[in-house]
Amino acid sequence: MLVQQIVNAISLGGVYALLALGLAIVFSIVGLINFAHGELMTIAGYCLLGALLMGVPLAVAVVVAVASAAIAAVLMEQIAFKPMRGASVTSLLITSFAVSSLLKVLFQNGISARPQPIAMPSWMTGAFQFGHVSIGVGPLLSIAGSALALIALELFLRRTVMGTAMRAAAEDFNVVRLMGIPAGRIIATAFLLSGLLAGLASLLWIAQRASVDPLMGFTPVLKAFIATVVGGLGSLPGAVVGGLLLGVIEVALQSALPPDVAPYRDAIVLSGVILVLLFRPDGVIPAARAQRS
Amino acid sequence: MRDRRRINRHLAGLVSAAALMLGAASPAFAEEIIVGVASAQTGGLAPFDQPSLAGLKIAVDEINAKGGFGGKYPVRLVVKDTRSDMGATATITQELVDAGAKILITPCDADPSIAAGQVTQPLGIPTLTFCGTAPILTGAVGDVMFGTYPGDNLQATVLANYAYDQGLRKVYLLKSPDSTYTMRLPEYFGEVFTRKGGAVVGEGSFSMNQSDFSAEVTKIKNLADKPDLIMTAGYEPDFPAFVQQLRAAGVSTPVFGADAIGTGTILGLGKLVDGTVYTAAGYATPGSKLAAFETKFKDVTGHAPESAYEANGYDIGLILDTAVTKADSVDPKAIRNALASIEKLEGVTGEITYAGTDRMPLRSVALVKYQDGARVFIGTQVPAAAEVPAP
Amino acid sequence: MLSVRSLQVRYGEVEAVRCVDLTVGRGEIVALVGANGAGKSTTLAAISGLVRPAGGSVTFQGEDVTGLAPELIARRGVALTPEGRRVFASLTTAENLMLGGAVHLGRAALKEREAEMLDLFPILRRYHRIKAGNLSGGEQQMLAIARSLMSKPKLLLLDEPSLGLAPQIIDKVFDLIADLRRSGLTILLVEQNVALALEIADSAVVIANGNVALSGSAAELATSDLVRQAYLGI
Amino acid sequence: MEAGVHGVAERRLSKAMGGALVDALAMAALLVAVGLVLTMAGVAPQRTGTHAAIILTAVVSLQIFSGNTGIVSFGHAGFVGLGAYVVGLLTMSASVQASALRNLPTLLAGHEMPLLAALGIVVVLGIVVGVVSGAPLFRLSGSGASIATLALLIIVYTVLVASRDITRGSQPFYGVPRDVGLWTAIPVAALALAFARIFRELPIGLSARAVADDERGAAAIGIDRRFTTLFAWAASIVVAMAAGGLMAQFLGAFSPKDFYFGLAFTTLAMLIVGGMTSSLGALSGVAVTTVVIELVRRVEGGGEIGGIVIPPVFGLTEAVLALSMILIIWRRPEGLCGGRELNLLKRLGLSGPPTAAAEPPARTARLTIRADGLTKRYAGIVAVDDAGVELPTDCITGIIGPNGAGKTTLINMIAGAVAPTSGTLAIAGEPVTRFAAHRVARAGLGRTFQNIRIFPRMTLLENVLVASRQVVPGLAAAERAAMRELTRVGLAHLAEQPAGSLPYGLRRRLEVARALALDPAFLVLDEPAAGMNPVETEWLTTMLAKVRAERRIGVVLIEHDLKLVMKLCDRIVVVDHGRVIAEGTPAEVQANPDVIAAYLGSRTSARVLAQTEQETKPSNPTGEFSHA
Repeated sequence: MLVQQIVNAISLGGVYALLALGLAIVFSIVGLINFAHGELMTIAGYCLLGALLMGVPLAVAVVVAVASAAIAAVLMEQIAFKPMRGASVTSLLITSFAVSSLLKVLFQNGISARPQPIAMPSWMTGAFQFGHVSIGVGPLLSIAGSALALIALELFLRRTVMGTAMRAAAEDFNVVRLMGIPAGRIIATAFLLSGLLAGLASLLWIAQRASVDPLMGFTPVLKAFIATVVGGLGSLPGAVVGGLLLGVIEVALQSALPPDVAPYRDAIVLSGVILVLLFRPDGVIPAARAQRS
Repeated sequence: MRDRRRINRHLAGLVSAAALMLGAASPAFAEEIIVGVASAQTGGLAPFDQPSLAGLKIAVDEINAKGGFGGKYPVRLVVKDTRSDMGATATITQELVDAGAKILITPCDADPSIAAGQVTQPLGIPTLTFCGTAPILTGAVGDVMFGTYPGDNLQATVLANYAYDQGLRKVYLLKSPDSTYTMRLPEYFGEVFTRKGGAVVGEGSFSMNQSDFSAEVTKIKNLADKPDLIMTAGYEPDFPAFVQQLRAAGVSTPVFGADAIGTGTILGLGKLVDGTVYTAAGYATPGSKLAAFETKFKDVTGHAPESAYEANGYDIGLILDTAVTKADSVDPKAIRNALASIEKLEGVTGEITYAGTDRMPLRSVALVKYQDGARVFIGTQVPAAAEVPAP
Repeated sequence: MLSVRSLQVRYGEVEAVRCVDLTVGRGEIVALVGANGAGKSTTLAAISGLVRPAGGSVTFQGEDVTGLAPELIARRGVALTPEGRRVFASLTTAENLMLGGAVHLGRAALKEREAEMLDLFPILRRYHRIKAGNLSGGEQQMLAIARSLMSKPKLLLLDEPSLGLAPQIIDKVFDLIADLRRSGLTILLVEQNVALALEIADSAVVIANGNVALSGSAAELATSDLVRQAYLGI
Repeated sequence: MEAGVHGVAERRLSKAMGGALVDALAMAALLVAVGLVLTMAGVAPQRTGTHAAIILTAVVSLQIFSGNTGIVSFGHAGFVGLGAYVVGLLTMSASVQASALRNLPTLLAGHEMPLLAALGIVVVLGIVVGVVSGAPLFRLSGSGASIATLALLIIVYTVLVASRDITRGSQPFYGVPRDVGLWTAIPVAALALAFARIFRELPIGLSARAVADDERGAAAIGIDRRFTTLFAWAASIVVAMAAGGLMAQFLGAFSPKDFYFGLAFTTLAMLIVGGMTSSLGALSGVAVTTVVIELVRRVEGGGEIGGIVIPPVFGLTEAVLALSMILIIWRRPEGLCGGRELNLLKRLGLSGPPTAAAEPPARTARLTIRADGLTKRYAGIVAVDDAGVELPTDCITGIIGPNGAGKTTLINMIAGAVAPTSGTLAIAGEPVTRFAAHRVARAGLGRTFQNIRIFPRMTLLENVLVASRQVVPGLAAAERAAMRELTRVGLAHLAEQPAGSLPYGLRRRLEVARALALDPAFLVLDEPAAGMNPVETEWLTTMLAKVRAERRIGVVLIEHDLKLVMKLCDRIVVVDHGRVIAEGTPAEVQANPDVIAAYLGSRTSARVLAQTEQETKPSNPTGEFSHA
């Protein structure tokens, strides 16, 4: 049972980590906590649905979905956030709330307020048996998916010029521009990456829930937000650690709390978050920021 | 523009007041009856209110084509969006009342319905919730408030009876504290089930919209006392997530649910939900009234109904038509009394009775089972009033 | 090569640079000196595009670059080594160097240039795979200069290279600047330590309160009482 | 009645408070007027008005906290909910309670209080809840605190949902008597609004705004950020819970989800639209949003207007709200009111700046700041290394050294802004090692900063007042003391201007005035002349010398302008590489070879030294710092 719960925790934490990473990448570059990140997930979901309805094979539909979230993220930046460059964190945050609520209205009235089913292939709901432990294809897929995405992202950040520039920009954006690297391209790449991560997380999320609805993005983005805060706002390793930590804590509490206390679970988790902040105001792994005199 | 609207409203008020006086003088005069609809067309309740309104509109159009309620009172629907906001619901209700509404329809949830009912109760205006199922609803407001959809306790009773009759004796209840429906329905089930001799062997909880059930599933899998069934009122996206993860973990215990899982999404789960039994307001067997409604709905709107709420919305039209016909008057109090006396009305979803209830309808509940990627109709039950647990 | 005319920069209400004129000829070192807060760094920031001038013009190689984005000015061959070094602390020395030339050079040329830089700054060779944050102040200053040079700039803007460094290290840095000049690089140097600056510069501009107080050849200024007054307050 | 209050304002109230009272009365009168119009318009408009007034109370509660402290709170909606449940429980009839809440603890059962009594209890409870829940907030600042409020929202919601025996969990909580109408909601809203208007002029409100504008600047004048934040939080929670109480009696039935993210976002949006930093902003935000919603929702249902059939577009309200919010943030980030208050008296020209108080008496006792072995290490770097200095009153001490030598770190350690790694510090014999900056300030140390830290969104007068009221009892007297310091630095004529509009040189003067308003024994200035022109520098020099002579305080300054240092200072301390390398009179220090080496680098220094020895000194009575 313990092994199984550990697998559960990693699988849930992996999805949170992807989401948190998406938020953190954008935050590290432009100082925006993008609450419309959840709507990117919803867009990916609707595009997946649309593609499947048009009879596109699953593999292609998945690519379409992830790509659409990435494009949507870049468009969102161009349309909504570009005029706000350099605004305060709070102004940006609240703009993203507004964008998020605008998109929700659009989905509700343009598509449908009702959840739309997305049929997942049956192999995804199978399970592997390892001795006493049976591990579902779903959790495995989500662990593998998150792990691959994290590795790919890490390779991108370490091995490519743009990736290196992005890590540098998170530290000191202006100096990166002094190296001749265009600001617009770095920001667009940050949003593109966050969109890709949102798309991927959306697939894993939808694989579990089998439907898309206009409001589906809210819970995951809230979790991601909590994870990034715990990990350290703007710190990429922090986001991953925060996501995994949140997954582990949620699963641990879910399995350990007696039924009478179980409804208080979220209150306990959030009190923990406040506690972490009290002792480490900048999160578990604070973001590296250039000290400017 | 606002001024003109206000003048219009005043004019409407004057006209209806004048009409009322005229109506009192000569009952044969055809007068319009305003049905105020305070519904959530946006926000969290929109998924329920939008389809309900679509169904109601079809019914009203049909009724108007025949001359209106009772064949002589043309119906005018005045629809306002509450944005799923409580304060707005109360205000909008007042506006609808001011605009001359004789009958009020409220959102698909107990909170705003109670808030609206508190405006209409002192005025004696009959108020019907679109599909609020919390049985406390009518008691909390008073004699003008009517439920239309099968109450949580009613659904739970039918399900528990069925489960017990199938020889199932041990149940695991999966609840979510996040809503009345997801919390209370399994509890009502447990109440009926234990009264009949069954046992609750465990309880679990989940947070809505949080698709990860792995910890809960692992707990269920490792229960010492294995349940014969799992009862939950979770719906989308929670129900599909739960069942997927439950089956993936190799637990084959049947899962029972309530009306909110009668959707395409759940059907789309295919073999995963084999054996899942759920309640419904009605079931469209070939040739049934409900099947006819669904065809009609598709003809009118161009798409099939997304849920049972469209049909329920349509039935509200029928209920109101029956009540006004019975009252033969547009006096709200008369309509209210007529509503309360309705007995065995044949709606498209089934039989509906208010007489002798606390205005949550005693009505037929269909039991449906998912089998091999299709719905199998089990039957329809109208439980005895005594069996239904108190709210 | 660089010509700045009537430059004016505001930070909101504050006028940091009121009116600055200066010219840098090819192959020259021009020192921009003045007290803290006089507007030296702001002038460099305006030339490099980091701040948008409120008035005046910046011309580089005959082309008006006033108010262009920093990345565009960088591509024209202007490199700024910012005050306080500002190396990317979480990146390795190699990565810092790579970014310096990434958009200017191809992959092969980048490798070649990196090798040249490591020859020029042998101390950096040891720290190739070490995070820049772990380097000492002097080493970071070397790295910052090397990073700027990676793009083979035509004009190097050096902002306070002696800041926070030990005297021996300062001497090393200034020896290096002199070497760079000998290799043909044009340099605009901002320095608080006027003696040091005048020692290696060809000409100098003294800024006080956002205005040019004095300008002339370094040799002249070094012996001028006016410099002492404007800068040292004697 | 207004005239009466105005009269009182002349005699005992501070000018600012008088203005605030008039504003408060004006806004309250406006609300009452709107109420009267609505009363005549019919029942539905009255409901809209009642709801708007309750929402206004909630938005005002948010304004009191977020507007003054600058910490955006997502948590207030949760406390509105808490207030609703408390009032609901206290006012509910016992019979409904018996059926709806069977397991209610007896302590809570059967009170059947009238609304007013229940609101009284809410106020008391609000203070308790505010203080308890504010604990994490006063330890965090900035976005960390903001995020903690978000966590609080979720916690309150979860607790309300989970406490089923008391709140009915997620089920509707019903049976609350509905006694709140327009004429209950409007007086409470007016009261809340008046409180918010007055709050910003109270010492605590001033402190909170100072903290929001510049945390370190605020600490330097003795403001305890933790206490201030906590106080503002508790006060705002009281108002939020009162709003909840009204909401409970307006709705009659509710559940926790009505006080969750939806309400949090709506109230925040309204406040931002109006402008977060003023009570007028809260009022105008609610007014504008309510009008927009009322207009748009009439259109969105569709229908026929003037013969044109408009199809229903549900969601228009939400969309318009979201769009207007984005537009406001783009175009007017400070909100519609631009963060300004009504300031009726000033607008009407009925109020001028207060008169200046008399000079404080000169200090007689000779005191010292004594630092021993102060050391500060940052990850691997030693910024200050075993520095020991003595700084007496009635003396101007200059601290000089090359850029990056550790001067500012040293000063920051003395002022409590940076905690030393080791070493001890005493002011006037009293040990203050590791005291927070605000406690050092209270011990008698006023300071300025290298990169000026004034409070840009406060007026000049408020900038100084917030400091003077730390030492002067009574706001009116403090105002006059502040005016005295403004006059001293020659800024009295700008007293009512926002400090953010000052040019650079004058900001420095303001900062000096603010430090002087603390009536400190020691005035510590970090590069006071940086960025000033010669005239301004000259003025500053004269002013400092005069203040030192008149008040006999100790002045300590870090300065790069050596001319100024040599001219002004009695003693000079030279710091290099974190160490004190020389100390003495200007002449002594200038002759010190170590100093010259530190300044000019080892190689040049040798040459300079050689020259220095050749030069004659008698021509420089103040001493000079020679140079090649």
